[in-house]
Formats: sequence, C-alpha cells, structure tokens
Amino acid sequence: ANLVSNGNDDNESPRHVSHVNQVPADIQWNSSNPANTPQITNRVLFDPFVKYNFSTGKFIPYAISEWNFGGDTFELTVRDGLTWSNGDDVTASDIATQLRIGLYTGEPYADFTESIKTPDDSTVKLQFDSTVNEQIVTFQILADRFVHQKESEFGTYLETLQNDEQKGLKQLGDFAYQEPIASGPFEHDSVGQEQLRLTLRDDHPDAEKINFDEYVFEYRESNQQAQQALQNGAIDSVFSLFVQTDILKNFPKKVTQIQTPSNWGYGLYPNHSDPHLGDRAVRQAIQYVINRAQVRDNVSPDSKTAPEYPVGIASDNQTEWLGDAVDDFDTYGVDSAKTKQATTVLEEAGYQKQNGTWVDSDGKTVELPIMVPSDWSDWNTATDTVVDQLTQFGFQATKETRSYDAMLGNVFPNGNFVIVAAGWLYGAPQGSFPYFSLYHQLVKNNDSVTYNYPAADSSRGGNRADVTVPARSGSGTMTVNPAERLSELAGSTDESTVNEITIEQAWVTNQDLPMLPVLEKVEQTFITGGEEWDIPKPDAEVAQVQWANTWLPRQGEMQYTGN
Amino acid sequence: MMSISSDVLNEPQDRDAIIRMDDVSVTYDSGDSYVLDDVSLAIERNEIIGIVGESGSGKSMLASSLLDAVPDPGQLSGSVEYRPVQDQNVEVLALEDSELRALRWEEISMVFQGAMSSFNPTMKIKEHFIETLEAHNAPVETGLNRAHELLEDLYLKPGRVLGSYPHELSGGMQQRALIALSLVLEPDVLVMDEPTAALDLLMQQSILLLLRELREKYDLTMVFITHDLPLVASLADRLAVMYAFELVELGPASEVINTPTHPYTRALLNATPNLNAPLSEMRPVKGKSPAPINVPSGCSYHPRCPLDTEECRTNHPPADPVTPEHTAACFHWEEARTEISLNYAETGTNDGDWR
Amino acid sequence: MNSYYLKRTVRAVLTVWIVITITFGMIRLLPGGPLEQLRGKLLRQGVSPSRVNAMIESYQNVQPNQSILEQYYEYMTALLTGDLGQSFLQKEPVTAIIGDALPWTVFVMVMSTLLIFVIAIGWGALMAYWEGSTFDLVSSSASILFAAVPFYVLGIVLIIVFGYQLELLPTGHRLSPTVEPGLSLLFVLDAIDHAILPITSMVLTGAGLQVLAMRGNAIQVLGSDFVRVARLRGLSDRRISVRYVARNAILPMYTGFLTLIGFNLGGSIILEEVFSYPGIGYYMFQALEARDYPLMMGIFLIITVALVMAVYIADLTYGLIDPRVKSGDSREAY
Amino acid sequence: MKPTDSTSDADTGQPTVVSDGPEDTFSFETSGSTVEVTWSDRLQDFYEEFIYKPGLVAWDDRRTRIGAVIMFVYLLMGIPGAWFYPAPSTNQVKRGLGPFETLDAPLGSTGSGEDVLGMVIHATPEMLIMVVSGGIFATSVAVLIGTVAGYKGGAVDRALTSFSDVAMSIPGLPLVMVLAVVFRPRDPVLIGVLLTINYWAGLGRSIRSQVLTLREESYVEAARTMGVSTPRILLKDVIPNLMPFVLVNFANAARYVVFASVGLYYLGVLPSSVDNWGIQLENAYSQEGALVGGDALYQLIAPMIAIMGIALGLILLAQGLDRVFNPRVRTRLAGESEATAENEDRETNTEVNI
Amino acid sequence: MSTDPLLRLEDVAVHFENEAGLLTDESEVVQAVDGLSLSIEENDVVSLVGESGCGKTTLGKTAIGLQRPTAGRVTYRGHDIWSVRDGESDADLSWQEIRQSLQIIHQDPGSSLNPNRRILSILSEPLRQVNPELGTSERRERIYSLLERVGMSPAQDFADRYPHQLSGGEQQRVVLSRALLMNPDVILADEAISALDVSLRVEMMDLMLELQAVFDTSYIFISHDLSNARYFTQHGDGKIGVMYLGQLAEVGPAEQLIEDPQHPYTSVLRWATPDLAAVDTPPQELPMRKIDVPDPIDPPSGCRFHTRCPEAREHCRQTDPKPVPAEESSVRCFRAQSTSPYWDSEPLEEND
Ligand SMILES: Nc1ncnc2c1ncn2[C@@H]1O[C@H](COP(=O)(O)OP(=O)(O)OP(=O)(O)O)[C@@H](O)[C@H]1O
Ligand SMILES: Nc1ncnc2c1ncn2[C@@H]1O[C@H](COP(=O)(O)OP(=O)(O)OP(=O)(O)O)[C@@H](O)[C@H]1O
Ligand SMILES: [Mg+2]
Ligand SMILES: [Mg+2]
Repeated sequence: ANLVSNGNDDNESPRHVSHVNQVPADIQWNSSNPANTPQITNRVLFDPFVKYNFSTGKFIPYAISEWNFGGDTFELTVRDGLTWSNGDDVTASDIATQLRIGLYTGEPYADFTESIKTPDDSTVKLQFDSTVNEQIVTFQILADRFVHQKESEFGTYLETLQNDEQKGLKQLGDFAYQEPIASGPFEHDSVGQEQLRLTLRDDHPDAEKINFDEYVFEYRESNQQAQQALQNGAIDSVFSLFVQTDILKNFPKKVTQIQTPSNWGYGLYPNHSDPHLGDRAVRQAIQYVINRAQVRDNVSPDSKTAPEYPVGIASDNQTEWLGDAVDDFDTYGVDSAKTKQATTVLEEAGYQKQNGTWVDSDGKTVELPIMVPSDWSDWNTATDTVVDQLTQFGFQATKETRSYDAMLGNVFPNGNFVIVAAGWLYGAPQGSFPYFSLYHQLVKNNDSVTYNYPAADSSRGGNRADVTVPARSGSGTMTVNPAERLSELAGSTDESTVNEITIEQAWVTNQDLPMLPVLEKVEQTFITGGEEWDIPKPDAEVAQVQWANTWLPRQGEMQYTGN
Repeated sequence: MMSISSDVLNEPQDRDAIIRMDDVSVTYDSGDSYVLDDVSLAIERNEIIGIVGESGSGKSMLASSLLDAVPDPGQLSGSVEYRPVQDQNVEVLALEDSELRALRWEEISMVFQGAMSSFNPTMKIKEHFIETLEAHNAPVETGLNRAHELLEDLYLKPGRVLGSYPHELSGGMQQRALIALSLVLEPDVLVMDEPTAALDLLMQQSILLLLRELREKYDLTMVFITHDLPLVASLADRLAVMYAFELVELGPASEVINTPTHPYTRALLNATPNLNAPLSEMRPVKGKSPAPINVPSGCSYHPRCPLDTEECRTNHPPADPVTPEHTAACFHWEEARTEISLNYAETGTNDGDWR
Repeated sequence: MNSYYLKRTVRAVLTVWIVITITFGMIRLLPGGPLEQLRGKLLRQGVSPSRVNAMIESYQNVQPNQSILEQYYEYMTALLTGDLGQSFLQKEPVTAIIGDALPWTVFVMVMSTLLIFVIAIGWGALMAYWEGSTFDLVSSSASILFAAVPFYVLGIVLIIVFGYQLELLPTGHRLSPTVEPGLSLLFVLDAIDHAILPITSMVLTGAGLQVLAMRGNAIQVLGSDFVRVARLRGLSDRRISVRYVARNAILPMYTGFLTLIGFNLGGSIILEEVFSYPGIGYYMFQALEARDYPLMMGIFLIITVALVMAVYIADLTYGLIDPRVKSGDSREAY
Repeated sequence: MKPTDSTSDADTGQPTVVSDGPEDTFSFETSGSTVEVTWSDRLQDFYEEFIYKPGLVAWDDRRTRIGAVIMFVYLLMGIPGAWFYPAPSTNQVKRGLGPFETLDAPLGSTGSGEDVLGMVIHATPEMLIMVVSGGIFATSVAVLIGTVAGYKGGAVDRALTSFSDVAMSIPGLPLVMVLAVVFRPRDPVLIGVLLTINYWAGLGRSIRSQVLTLREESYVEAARTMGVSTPRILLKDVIPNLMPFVLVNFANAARYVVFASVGLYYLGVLPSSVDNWGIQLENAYSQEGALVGGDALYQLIAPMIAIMGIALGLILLAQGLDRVFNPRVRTRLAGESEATAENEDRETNTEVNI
Repeated sequence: MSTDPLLRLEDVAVHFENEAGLLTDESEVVQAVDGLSLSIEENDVVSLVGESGCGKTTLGKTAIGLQRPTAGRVTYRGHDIWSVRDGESDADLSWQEIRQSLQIIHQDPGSSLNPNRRILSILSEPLRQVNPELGTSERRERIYSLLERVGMSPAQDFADRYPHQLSGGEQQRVVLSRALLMNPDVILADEAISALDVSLRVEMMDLMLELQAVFDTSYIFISHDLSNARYFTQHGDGKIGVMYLGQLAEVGPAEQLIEDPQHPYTSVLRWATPDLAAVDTPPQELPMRKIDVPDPIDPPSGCRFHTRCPEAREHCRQTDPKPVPAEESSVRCFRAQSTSPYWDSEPLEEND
C-alpha cells in the first residue's frame, strides 16, 4: 500500500495512503470561503477541539484539554504543548480569533454568545447573554471544530470584520488558504491534481505515537474507483464510502469496515403548503404505506437501517430518550405496508379511491412526485421502491430527479417541490442529541428548505405556530408550540425538563410527521489492517468516531507494521 | 450463336501485320453475354485503321483486347499476336505481368475515351510524364525533351501545359496532352478509343490533322475507334465496321465509303448528315441494335435488314471478299449495292473547291 | 489581403461572436443562478440567512442587479482582454482552469481523431483493394458492429475489463497520484497509460463508419478511368495505391477530419465524465451542475472556437490540398 | 415566315396560351382508347410506389434486411411488448436474481427486485418515439433550410447559410446538456427534438450544396422553363433526388439520438423518472456495483445490448436505405424492363454523419 | 404592330462575373455574348453553330428568357420580356405567358428527365401548367396520343417507365414531347441531337421538323456540326448563324452560307465538317493559325478572330468590324466590304 505502482521507489519512508474525493489541488483550507473547502484532509492537517465518541456518547478532550460550563459562560483550555507547524505555540488568542470570526460567519453559537475573551494564554472564555443548555453549548462549540485559523493568518480579516462587516466577509470569503499552517500531526508538503502529501511533524504532542512519516490523500473521483483502490490495496483507508453488500463480500479480508452512526438519512420532506401534503392524513398514510425494511433491503442492508419510530431522534438514541413512553408511539410499520391503516386514515379525511387512485374530496388526484438528487444512486433506489410502494397503494407517485446542486440552489430555498428526498436528521455528531434533530424537523432544518410547516421558523415559510395533535394519553388533543418549547429546552439546564420536552416534541413529530423518515445511513469507514497496519477491531470503542482513519493515528492505534 | 470462326476477314491481305487478332471474344456474366464475338483482324504496320460502329457495338472491348486490358470481370479468349518486327510473334494474352507491363505503353499505347478522366486530378501533367518514364526505366531528361517536342507538334505550349493540373486545361488541350503522353515512350502502335468524341468538330478535325502528321513523323501504326464514320473516313487507310460485337465489313477507306457493300454500312452512311447529300435522301437506320444478351441468331443484322432471307436468320454469314482487300460478312452484299442506294454517291465526288 | 481570405475570416469571427452572444443569453436562462447555488451552499453550512444575503450581495463578479446588457458589455470587454472571469466553483480564473485542462482534452481528442483517420484510411483502402473478399466482408461487419457501440458504453466495458477485472490500466484520472507533470519519461508514459482507455473507446467506436467511408471512396477511385490508365501506363502498384487511390480517396475525408476534432471536443463532456478525466469536458459538466456561469461560458467558448477554427482551417486549406478547388469556390467544409 | 395570329388574341385580352391551334391539326384523341383513372387505381399506385417497391428494394439488400428485422424486433418490443409485458417495479421478483434463473425475470433482477428484461422492454417505446421525432426533426429542418437556401440563392441563401453556420458552430452536446437542464424535458418527442437541436445544421449544409447542383440539372431548368412554381419544383424535382441522402441521414440522426439520449440519461442530465437504458446502466454501474464485484454484470450487459442492437439496426438500415428510392434498383427488382440507355447504377454517396 | 418579330434580340450582351480565385484579387468577367442582335419569326428555324464555349447556349438561353442579359433587350412580340418579368411593362401579357411560350430541349436527354419520375408524371407537368382544368384521365389521354405520335407505342407501356428504361432516342422524344405539350412559340434545341447515335440524328431532326408543322413553333437549333445544322435549317427554311467568341460572325440562309461562306471562320467550320465525298482528297493544311480558342475573359482586340484568321491583317487587330447586312444575311468581316482599310493593311506575322 505504501508503494505506488509506478511511483518513485526511492521513497523508503512508510506512509499511509488515504482517499479524498476532491481534486487535491483545488482544495483550499479557509473554511470561511465556501468554495472547495476540505471534507476530510483538514482532519489530519488540523487538530479537533475534541472528539465525540459514538459508543460512549462522550466528548474526548484533544486540542481543548478542558472545558467548563457555567450556565451562561463556557471556558476552554488549550492543550499544553500544542504548536503550529511553523513552530509557534497554539495560543488562546488563536482559538479566540477563530471563534470570533465565527460570530460574523453565522456559526450557531453566535446566536447566544455575547463576548469572547482570553483571560490568559491558554484559556478562552465565552460569555452568553442567557443560560443555555449545556449539551447544546458543548455540541455547538466543541463538536466538529478544528484548530485551523491561526491568528497571524486570519487576524487581519477579523479586524476588517470588526470595522466593516461587509468588506470583511467579502475579503474573508475570497481568501483561498492554499498553504495552511497545520496544527495537526501532519503538515502540508505538496499538492497536485492527483494527491495531497502531508508529512509528519515532530513537534506535535502526539508525534511519537505515529510511526509513519507521510499521510497521503489520493484522489479517486467515483465510488467505484475508491472501491477498486481499496480492493487492490492502492489506498489504505477511506473515510466514508458507500459500499453495497455484494461488493463488500468481495473485499479482501484485511480491509476493515468500521460502522458509525451518521445520525442522518433518507427521508421525505413534504411541502406543507401543498393541498394534499399539508394534510396530516396524507402524510400518515404515506408513512403507513412505506415499508422501510423493504426499502433498506433494496438499497443495501449493510449500510442502512430502518428507524423504528418516525420521530426526530436517531435510531440509536430512540429508546434511550423515549424511555417507557415508547409504547405510545406509532411505528407506522417498519417492515410492512400498513395499507389498512392508511386507507382508514385517508377515508376519514375524506379521500377516496377512484379507479384505483386516491383522490381528495374535490376529486383531485393525490399526486406525489418525489424529487431526488439525480446522482445519489442509493437514494434513487430508495425512491424507486417508495414510488412503487405508494403506487401499489393507489397514490399517483413518480420519481423526479434534479442535480443536488440544483436542489440546493433552487428547489430547497424556494420550496419548489411537492415532496422531496432529503436528510431527516441533523447529522453526526450533533444528531445524537435529540434537540438538534427535533429542531431540524419542527422548526428549522439546516438544508434551508422552505416547506411551510406551520411550526417552522419564518425563514422557512412557517410562523412558529402551535400544533395540535392527539394527546399521548390516548384521548383528546394537545396543542403545543414546538418553537417555543424547543427554545425552552435550549435554555434549560434541568435534565428532567429536557427529557420531558424531548418526549413531548418527539410525540408531536410522531403524530404530525413534519418529515417522513425512511432510512438512516450507517457510515462506512474502511481501513486496511492485515500485515501492514496494526488497527483496532472494527467495533472497538476507540474507532467509534468520525473518522477513524484520522483519529486512530493520534491515539497510536494505527501503527505501521511492515512492508 | 453459329460459329464460323474461320472467317478471318482479312486473310488475303495479311502482308505485314503488326497485330493479329484471331477469334477474340469477350464475355461477361460468366460467358452468358458476348460483348465481343469471335473477332479476327490483322492490323498492318504503319497503317491507320478506323474502327466504326454504333454505341455499344463492342469497339472499346476490341481496343482493350489488344492490350489484354478488358475491364473486370470480363473474360477474354482467342489470340492476340504482336509482331514488333516481321516474323517475331508475341502472344499478348500469354504474357507475364512484367512483360505485359513492358508491352503496354512502350510498344502499344492507348488513348481512352474521355481524356478528362484519364489524368489524375491531383497531379500536374508533368508528373504524369515523369512517372510514366520512370516506371519504364526510361531516361527522364530525354523523355521530357521528347514530351516538349510532342506537345509542340500538337500546337501546345509545352511549358504551360506541363505545369498545369488537368482541370486547368480545356478539353481539346487535355486530349492532345494525353496523346503526347501516350507517345512519350515511342510506341509502335497507338490505339485510340474515341479520342475526340467530347470535342467539337473543329477541334476534332484539328486533332486528326495532327495525328496524321504524327504518324508521318514517328512511323506509327494507329487504331482509331469512333462511332462517327465520316470523321475517320479521310484519316484512315482502312475502315472496319462493327455491328453487334462483330466485324461486318473491312476494306480500304475509299472503297468502304464509295462502294460500301454490307447493308448496315450502307444504311449507316445514308443516315449520316452530309454537307453534299440532297436532304431528301437521308434516311435513318430503322430499328434498334441488339443488347449483348439477346443477339439475333444468324446474321445479327437481319431484323433491321431490308434484304433478309431465311438464310440470314439461321446462318451466320462468313466474311466474303468483295475485292481482294475488301470483305463483307453478308450473304447478299451484291444485291445490297443495287437495292440500297447511297444518297451521296451520285453527287459530285469533288465538291471541295470551297477550300 | 485576398478578399476570399478576408471574407472567410470575418465570417469566422462573426460566427464566434454570435455564438458567444447566444450562449451568453442562453446560459443566463438556466434555472438557479450561481448565487442561488452559493446561497444553498452557505445555508447548508449553517450560515444564517441574513449573513448569507450580506455575503452574496457583496459577492464579486456577477452583480444580479446589473442589467443583462451591462453584464454582456462587461463580459465582452473582458473577453477582448483575454479575461474569461473567475470561476465560482474553483475560485480561480477561468483561463487558468481551461489552461490546465485543455491540453489533456486536446491530447486525448486529437490522438483519437488522428488514430481514427489513420485506421480508416489504411483499413478502408485495404478493404477496397480486396473488395468482396472474406477480409472485406469481415471488416465491413466489424466496422458496422463497432459503429453501433456508443463510445461511453465501450468505455464502461473497457473500464470493467482492463480497469477493474484485469487491473491492467487505470480506470480514470490524468495521471497516477505520485506522478506530477513535468518533462520526464515517467510523466509521458503515465499520461499515455491513463489515456489508453479513453482513446481506445473513441477510436474503436469512431473508426467504423470512417473505415466504411474510406472503403467507398477508394472503390470509387479504383474504378475510375485514371487508375485504369495508370495501370496501362505500367506504374507500380505502390505508386498507384499511394499517389492515385489513397490521395484521391482521402481528399473528401479531409474536412471531415478537421471537423471531427472540433466535434469530439464537444463529446469530451461524456467521455471525461465516464473516465473521470479532468479535461474541459469534465469541468464543463461540473460547471453545468453548479451553474458556474463563467466557467461554463469559458469552456463553451473554447469548444466553439475550436469548432469554428476547424471548419475555418478546413475551408482555407482545402484549396491547397485539392488543386481542382480554388478557395473561393463553393466547395466548403461540412 | 407565317404572319402572327395570336397578337389579336392579346388585343382582345383573351388568354393566348391555351390556343386551340394544335388540336386543329393534331388531335390528342387519336389514340382512340379512353383512359379511366379510378381511386382504387391511385391507391394501388400509391401502394406500389411507396410501400411495395421500397420494401422490395430494402429487402433485397442483406444489410437493410437485417436492419429492418432488428428494427422490427424493437417495434415489437416497443408496442405489443411494452403493452403485454409487466412494467418493472421494485420487489416484483426476488432481489438480485441472476439471468436465466427464473421465467419471472428471464434476464435476472436488480438489487431492488426489478425485472431487468421488463426494464429493457419498457424503455423501448420512449426510445422509439425519441428516435423517430429526432430523426424527423433533424432531417426535415435540414431539408427545408437546405433546399430553400440552395434553390433560392442570394440573400435568402446568405441568411440561411449564416444561420446554419452559427447553429453548427455551437458545440452540440454541451448545448443539449444546457437545454436539458433548462427544460427538463420528459416528453420523448421533445427530447428527440432537443437532442437534434443543431444536428440539422451540418446536414442542411450538405443538402444545400446538393441542391446547388440539382438546381443546375437540365430537368430542373426544364421545369423552370415551363413556369412550374418553385415549391412544386422543390417538391417534385429536387427533394425526391435528395431522398436517398435524407433517408440515410435520418437513420444517422436517429442513431445519434440513441447515443446522446442514453448518454445523457446515464449522466443524469435528463430526468430519470422514465425508463431508459441509460438509467439502467447508471443503476447497474453505481448502485449495483457491476464494475467491482462482477456479480451484477448482467445488469450492465442487458441495456448495453439493447443500445447496440437498435444502433446496429439503424446503421444497417442506413447502409441500404439510399437504394430504396433509386428508380434503377426498384425497376430492376420489380422485374420491369431494363435500362436501355446506360447501365450503371448510380449509388448515392452515403455520407457519414455521426 | 405585326412588324414585330416573334423574338428579337437587340444588342444583347451577357457577361458572367466570376468570384476572385485564390491567387487573383480582381474578379474575372467572361464575355459569353457581346453586342449581338438577332430576330426569330413565327415558324422560323435559326441554327447557331460555332466552337465549344463560343456562347451558343448562353445566347439561346437569353433568347428564351432563361438568362438575363447584362445589356440590350430581348423582346417577345415587341415587348421587352424582362420589363414584363419585373412588372414594369404595360404590355397586356404576363410573364407566365411568355415563360410558357419559350421552351427548351437540352443536349443530354438523360439528364433533362428527372430520374425519379415516370414518363407519365414528367409529361403531366406541362399539361398541369397550360391546361390546369384537365382531369387525370384526360391528361393521360393526351399524353398517350402524343407519345404515339412521336413513335413510342404502346404509349401506355412507355408512359409507365422511368427515364432510365428508355433509350437515348426515346428519351429525346419524351423531352421533345414535353416541350411541345407546352404549346410554345419557340423551342430552343441546345445540341438536342449531339448525344444521339449518328444513325438516330436524322430521324430526330425529321421528327422535330414534322412536329413544327403540326404545333406551329419556331426552333433555335444549336449545333457544332455544320452538316446537321444545314440539314435542319434547310428543311425548316431558316437561317444559320455562325458564332465566334460571343459574336455572330455570319448569318445567312443555309445553302448560301455553306456554298458561299463570306467569313473566314465560316470557311474554317466548313473545313472541319467531314465530307464523305472527299475521302480520296489528300488532307489539307489547318486553315487557321492557331488551334485553341482565345480566352473569353480577355477576348482579342479588334476582330475577335484575328488571332487565328488566316486572312488577318494589321487592321483586324486594331478595329472591330461592324456587321455588314446584306439581303438575307449579315457578315462581320472586313473582307465582305469592298472598301475598307483592311485591304491596304499588312498581313499579320505568324506569331501574332
Ligand atoms: N463491365 C461490363 N460488364 C458487362 N457488360 C459490359 C461491361 N462493359 C461493357 N459492357 C457491354 O459490352 C458492350 C460493348 O461495350 P463497348 O464499351 O465495347 O461498346 P462501344 O462500342 O465502345 O460503345 P461506345 O461507343 O458507347 O463507347 C456493351 O453492350 C456494354 O453494355
Ligand atoms: N454561369 C456561367 N458563369 C460563368 N461563365 C459562364 C457561365 N455560363 C457560361 N459561361 C462561360 O461563357 C462562355 C460561353 O458559354 P456557352 O455555354 O454559352 O458556350 P457554348 O457555345 O454553348 O459551348 P458548348 O458548345 O461547349 O456548349 C464560356 O466561356 C463559359 O465558360
Ligand atoms: Mg467505347
Ligand atoms: Mg452549350
């Protein structure tokens, strides 16, 4: 793996070759510039603040060695001995610069952060304008954040931002950071059309845990090419790759698959201003009709799961959060098409079947053109299956494809859809904390979709209205305001309140179905072990992070063993 | 088809033939259609022999046979003898490829129907000369000098013609350039298949005049093929008339013109507009000439002949000597002379005082 | 200046200009402009809408408030100075992206087209020479069969067989990861290694019909009088086949050759996508997906200019290679 | 010289042309027999001219015959086939069946349990419509523009020629992709038209140059001399002579439509809500992993064969179609009396247009 | 009024402008016809003879309104046909009428019949134009009877054929029939018999003359063969015009022109006409100083024939002779004028 088929073999030093799905030369490392930001290479080049472990549900300290939550304050301590690749120490003011820039570029903590201070060289202190839930703060400030905007490089932009926000945003947005100063164990060495070469830094605190000199990212455009490269040993790891069951069978033994929850997956966004999909009965009927297990099996049982309860909580966390209340929730049929229920719901709402097709009380056919990103093959397969299931039931369902970019650009912002395939969870790791996904479903999703759910934020076309659903007790109805309740949760530090609101909003979600969950993705990370690399077992706790191939080296868990 | 193949038309006058054809036939469709039927002919040294016949009567086939160059998939049979000097025989049809290559153009060369298409359109005339000389290992320098001379003889400006592409020359010029090209290797025999058909009369006559001069200058034997009887009449020493893939009459030009014997020849002459003949006496030849697949039995002319008898329908007429040098393949040639009158015979034979 | 050359040149320039204008207008018709695209992207990254709006308004290059005429004027003036604008996608000047990608596309397409014609001429001439033989029959059938395969289908087959199954050749990309451009043997070999499959798929599928065309031409020439006369003149078979048959049979294919190069440049969009070969077609596709107007326009422009130039050159030079035609005659390409 | 007598007609303002002069001395009725032409005669004639004889000619050529048979198979697949054979849907059969395992899915099934053969068959009708509409659009626009430009000459010619010049200079495939994104066409007729949106231009140019020569033909001049109207000359004397070329190019355009549409479906540029072989390819390629694993290869092969088959059919048709309207060939095959003037068959140059 | 001839060409010139070539900048002007006058009467026959490229076809086409003259007038019964065409004439006859009155028969009968149409359809076309009121059956009747009249029977069989199924002679008959069905006043027969076999030419000419009487038409008969022209003209009792480089060298009745040629060029043409009676006479010298025709782009100064004329003198090189009209003829040569500076001029050197 470390030897390149037709490369120069004088390169004796051991190296790890991983996969990148962007043209390396095009990547730039300024995350405030939306063009060509890295998806994986930054995770080796820069150190994460902390790492969320899926199996423990805990944050592991890393570049931030300690953090203290004080209700309306949050204090971070920079890891001792952490340096930049140019030799400078990583200081509190580097971290503060980065967090301050985030105030302007719309990072979520900007909504409640009043000020950011650096009491000393290794401490950063955020002051909030009110109390905030600890989990939320921790996730929003620590998760998925890297030490990557060195003050000496980005300070000037911050200054401009502070003086003239418009100008600053423009300058910052235009700045392409091509030769990054690394904070991680590997530093930028060279880059080309086909590969990015990073070399080990001796002055990184974890450098001695790493016994190979180079971390190389090779560009493979398609899934197939990445699969092949893994298969024939051209690359040693892939951070995330959708591999279908059949192909997985053919992978060599030494290739280890590490599965982590993605807290994200294939669901359907109904357009709530559509006369039919705005009707809860239709949404419920659809949810009843969809046989999620069948969809999962059609797509790939290894890399997808069918969530048990259609609520805004990731499968892994559903039982944990719902507790005993789970019995009240409707599964809508995980592995069957509950057509009887669907028929009942529809007929009660005044729909009827004419010539095998469902029509509303005005005689208008219920049309369900499901829009899906054209080049996401697994979602296409899922949609095909859903369409067939719905068609069999008597809905006039069709599949419509758009390029994902077109969906982002035109379809989502303008609500130009009837029903569209999109992620129904917030995504990892935040998705592990129900607040984020519930908020995503009920109030404000992060795909900036306009879908007119009455409870949604006005920026999504809703008006944060109350929602009335049958009471969980089984009789009567309940009316709540999801937006208010969730912000209550966000500001609450009381665990029972958090639990109560979570169950309540999950119930609302389950009954009103603002989105229709279908599948959940299982992230597939691949690392080659065998004789060359010493790596932990796939289900080892240490590997349950995003992404193992960038984390294990730092932990000394990915060692080069031989030729 | 009746085959009286012993009818070598000019047996009696076989004095010094340079080419002798014996029983030459060309068939297509694996022998089903004869497009040249048992033709025998001796071409004498230094003569100009004119071969005349309607379109499709097999004239071009005869010409191609002389060089064993019948277009595929034609089958050529019989014998063609070439006699470079007296008493030396070369059987053309039996030659090896390389020998044939040497024979063609060096000994017998040919000018085709349609000069326009005989030159490679992407090459200058000069290159045609050079490559021909090189192909025959002839010295290029002297060859080109000869070409210059030939072109001048043909009233052309050598420099301009040689430096031109074919399409830059007029039809008449191309035709003359082609004649020069065919003579550049100093052949003994020049076979010309309708060399002037595409030209107007003035150009045709001019070229004929030049050919006559060339013959004198270079001691050539010429075979001149045309469908236009009057055209060759004054050029040729002897005339051969073809009808339906056979020779029907052969004799000295003046005899064939002044005292034609075969009914077909007579009809043909009567059909030809002539400056001197009285208008009322011009008569078209009745009927149509046969296609190669269904040639009438017996005398192939009998369906159109006013004199046909039972004999004509069943028997193939042999070549009958009219005079020692003049033969006709007809049972009734004597009657023909009286029965079919000629439209110009009576009028003055010397009306040429306008010149 | 010769009036024909002048006229022809003016026409070529005019054509390019009209095409630029048309495409400029047409591309702006696309649903979802680049800013909406960008908005979506920013929003997805969690940037708040108000900030997104602020960012977008200050965004350079395309000012949505500018009238289309002003945009057009600016684009044209920039174009005259060789500036094709900035790509949204890559944050790089379009000229830089094209400059980087074009040589690879040209390499693959010119090589393919050349090979197509070399094969067509040689093979077609042999088939004509042995017209009616088994060789001719088999070759004709094979030509037709190959012509029935779209190049991308053959491309996929080749990728499967030589890339994935036999693992003899790379399945895509311009170069191996370790090889960086430079004037080394390694680079050249590696570039060829990566271009073999794309070129093969173009050549095998493209040659079929050209072979048949050449065969037809050659048969026609073989039957012409001047070839017959050349044989009688005793010219060697080699001279006849080269100077007479080949030369005259190739003539009608000449303009086709040049125009095919231009045409194939347009086809690179599918080929390069199949082979993930980052040439201009590949970037064109990316740009189309992302509504990256400047990049799209730039590549469109390059391909158009290539097409126009190909036809232009064909028109101007045909008269030089075929003496019968004076440039100025109605005999023009297409 | 005879004194003029028709000037008097002119003076009285009577039409002078249809004078009875000739009939006085030569009667047109001399043949005696009266000729009756009935409608059934005309129908019969039409059948003979446009169906029976072209069919005869096409059938006579081996290549065309094979091509016709292939196209007939696709027609069967596209019309009764798609009508009777169950439409593909997920989980209609077991997932991942190999080919020739069961009669329910003779060519196997996809990973989501769709019958591969059903997918192939149900993609056919749309493809046929696309192919025909694209072919008709490209050739008819080309004929219209080419003939008018070539025949009219002058300013009309210059305008139309510049127009097709520009159309030709726009890179076809990229243009089509842009348009496909703009219009997101679903209607197969529209897709066919869109794909050939500038395909006609090159064709129009070659038709124009052919018309330029045809226009100088003596029989066209004769028609002009007779005062025949221009549209009628184009229709009767010019276009029929272009038919061989047009037919061949119809087949070529049709093949281009097959290639381009499948390619664009494969790339996902055209909306994939319909059945298409390109979508099947894409699905087999990226979803079923036909490349790497090899288990799903059959899912790739089935649509590939469908694509190549129809293209092959069209090419073979094109190889011989030029003869269909060649009067020499058709009279020979219809066993009518043979040529007496010249013998050679004029074979039209089958130009290759990809 | 009745003094107007059927067709009259007055000082007609036709110049073709060629686009500039690759190497030359200026466009070239071919003077195909230059300053030429001619008239054609009812039931007339006018033959045009001359070398290839001398402008016979161009003149013919100009006469029947297929070619627009660059200078001069063409009048039909006294009306300028191009004014009528442009709608500038107040004559009470339409362009359509003129168009139908002037017809053409081409040299190559094969190419003047649309290979894709059956004879019946080809012959229906003129009837459609002239007698649009005829029904299908009537049209067929007329066509059949005319076909029989021109010797093609059974007509029904012939009518059902394609042109390639006819022999050259038959094709030419169809072409003639087509022209006649238009009921024209003038038919231009451009080398109408040259492509036919020698044996068929007389037959065709006879047919044409026979039908002239029936259909009441005039012929403009183009040929490069003087003997054919003589046969046709003499039968039709008309005139022969000898053309040289776009000009009429001599016009006159057939007999007179052939028996007593006035212009040296006419003599040359006579020389070129093969003479069966002269087989035994030894060949003559070329009666010209050059074989090739001068380039019509740059015609010689003075008398256009002077570069080849055996009789040319210095005066011919400088001055263009004007046509000298006689009783029925006209000659464009100084030698036809008894008093002319020509007679005092020096003969030309051999190489101009
Ligand atoms: N390749 C061929 N296959 C079959 N028949 C042929 C072929 N070439 C010529 N013929 C036939 O052979 C006969 C004689 O042809 P040939 O060319 O010798 O006639 P010709 O007298 O030269 O006529 P023309 O005056 O038209 O040149 C004709 O009937 C012709 O149809
Ligand atoms: N359309 C045209 N454009 C340019 N030049 C022309 C055109 N038509 C004829 N010419 C030229 O005009 C001159 C006279 O041509 P025309 O066809 O009238 O001659 P012709 O006497 O009929 O010759 P031929 O006997 O060969 O038919 C020739 O030099 C010819 O090249
Ligand atoms: Mg011949
Ligand atoms: Mg002419």
